Amino acid sequence: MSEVYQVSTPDYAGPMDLLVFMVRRRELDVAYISVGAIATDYLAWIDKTPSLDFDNAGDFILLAAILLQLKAAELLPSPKPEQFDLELLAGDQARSGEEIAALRETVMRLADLEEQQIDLFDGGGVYISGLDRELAGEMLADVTLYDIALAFRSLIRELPPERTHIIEDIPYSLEGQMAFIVSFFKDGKRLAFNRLAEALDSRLAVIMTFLAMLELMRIGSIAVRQPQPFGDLELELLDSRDER
Amino acid sequence: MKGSTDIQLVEALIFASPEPVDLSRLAEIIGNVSHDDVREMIGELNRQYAESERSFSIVSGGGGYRFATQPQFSRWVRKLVIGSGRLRMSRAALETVSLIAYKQPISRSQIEAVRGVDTGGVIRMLLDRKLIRVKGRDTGPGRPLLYVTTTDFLTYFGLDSLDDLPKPAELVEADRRFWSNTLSTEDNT
Amino acid sequence: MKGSTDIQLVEALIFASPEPVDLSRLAEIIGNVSHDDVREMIGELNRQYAESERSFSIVSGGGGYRFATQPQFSRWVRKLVIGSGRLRMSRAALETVSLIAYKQPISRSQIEAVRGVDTGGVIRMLLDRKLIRVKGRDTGPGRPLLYVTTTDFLTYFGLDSLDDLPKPAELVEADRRFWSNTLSTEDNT
Repeated sequence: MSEVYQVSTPDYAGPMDLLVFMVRRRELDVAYISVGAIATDYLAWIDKTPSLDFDNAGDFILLAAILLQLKAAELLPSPKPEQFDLELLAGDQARSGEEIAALRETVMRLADLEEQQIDLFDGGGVYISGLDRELAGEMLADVTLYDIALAFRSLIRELPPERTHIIEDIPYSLEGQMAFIVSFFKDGKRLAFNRLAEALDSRLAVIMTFLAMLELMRIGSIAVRQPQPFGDLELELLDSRDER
Repeated sequence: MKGSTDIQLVEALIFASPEPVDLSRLAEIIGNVSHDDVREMIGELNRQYAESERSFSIVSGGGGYRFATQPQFSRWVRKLVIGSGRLRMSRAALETVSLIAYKQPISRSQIEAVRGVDTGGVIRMLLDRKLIRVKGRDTGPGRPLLYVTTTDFLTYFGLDSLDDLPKPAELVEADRRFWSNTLSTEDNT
Repeated sequence: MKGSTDIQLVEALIFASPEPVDLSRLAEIIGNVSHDDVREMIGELNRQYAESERSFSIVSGGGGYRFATQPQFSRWVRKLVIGSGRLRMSRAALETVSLIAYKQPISRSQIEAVRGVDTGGVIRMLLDRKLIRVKGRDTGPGRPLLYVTTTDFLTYFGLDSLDDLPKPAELVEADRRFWSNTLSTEDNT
């Protein structure tokens, strides 16, 4: 039985993996978390722990590394502005300087208010005696469109996928692809099939072009060689007019 | 002083917890107290509440301790909770209304085919609250009633028309992009 | 005795309500009391809590009154309710929600035009925490979803209304015009 290390910082207390999860979800700002302090605490904890569990230690090091990576990413200058580009608001939407100031003030005001409110916790699960369970405990207050959309999505996700066959029109014809191949010979008499394939953007196009190649072989317009086993195919244009 | 802080802590923890908290969790968070100590502190808190005629007390239930209002106030509390004007729904009602919103017109058996449970009660409740209404019958066997959402439904959610319902993908697609950007190391864990 | 019951009732109602309750709602449910009476009873309750060293008190915000734990217990309470949305917001989230509060209703692309970064994940987080909600769609091209702040937003920041935040410039402008009009008519009389 090994004990899992619990992180304890002013902003977060709990298991390390949850901390990393929350930082990733941006519920917690990594800027507030000192990875150094966590590492120091962890080493102190290891010293006090009689036997080291290598699995847990490995997990911790991985999580600490991820945390460090996330923090480093946060600290590095970003190619895109991480904060309000207020000038953009001014230019793009022709807003006044007054509005920019007000917006900046809103951010500061909310940050202050959050600081005041962050340590106040509401009553979580007060039981209302004499009220039926449905109303007291199991009701979701203030249902929003988001709740409805998510509920629908999770219901639908649990269903087996509908079996449908979609019949698509094939945008290629044998004649078309034959002409396509012939058009490649304008620079010379030889052509690697790979060069043709590079110009094709779907599996279907490759298949149709291959069939067109076989057809051109059949009518004697081209010859196809494969110099090496599994190697590229080489197409050669035959002068059909001469033969006729 | 230390004792007073611990008892306040027990009170704060039980108060703030969204679910009933059991003795071991309380003892673990407070530290250096036994289960009996915690139990005693809860008893002391309830004595204080009774003495000062508080309208609530700590009760056990649901696998732990939680606050409950005294039964004599339930009449008024009910008025407050029910008539708040904000939409409250059970999970079952939410699922049913979401199916009707996105798949309307839909019959009860079609809803039940997805949810896998009887939805009669929930549909009646949604009809009562005028969030859904009956709109004709299906042409299929048994000609079941078909349900659609109402104008009240649109009004409540501030929608002009059903076309404005957010597509689940619109809300979630953004999320997926976010996860794949930030969580490229996810595979390792 | 009647007085004692009323004050208990105020306590029970605020205690049981999952969201802040305003004075008029309290007065309405109790009946035969003025807003001032209720305000006074709340003051009296808070005096009692302070005297008996309760770990919580009644605070205002979100357009009403609610119970909240005293800040000095937050270290322990946070351990218990970790992950339930009482963590400081990231800078990105704070900026996004400020912009929504300020310019609502606003679409995601409008937000991104100002913030200059992908905000999908942040918006999802704000929706999850119910600090914002979808309210219809824009009439412009692509008909994007529009977001507004919620009552939970007010509660989270301890605001009573959006009026407590700086107003958009157009409103400020309109205000000024209104006042200068009123003032000039006063001058005439």
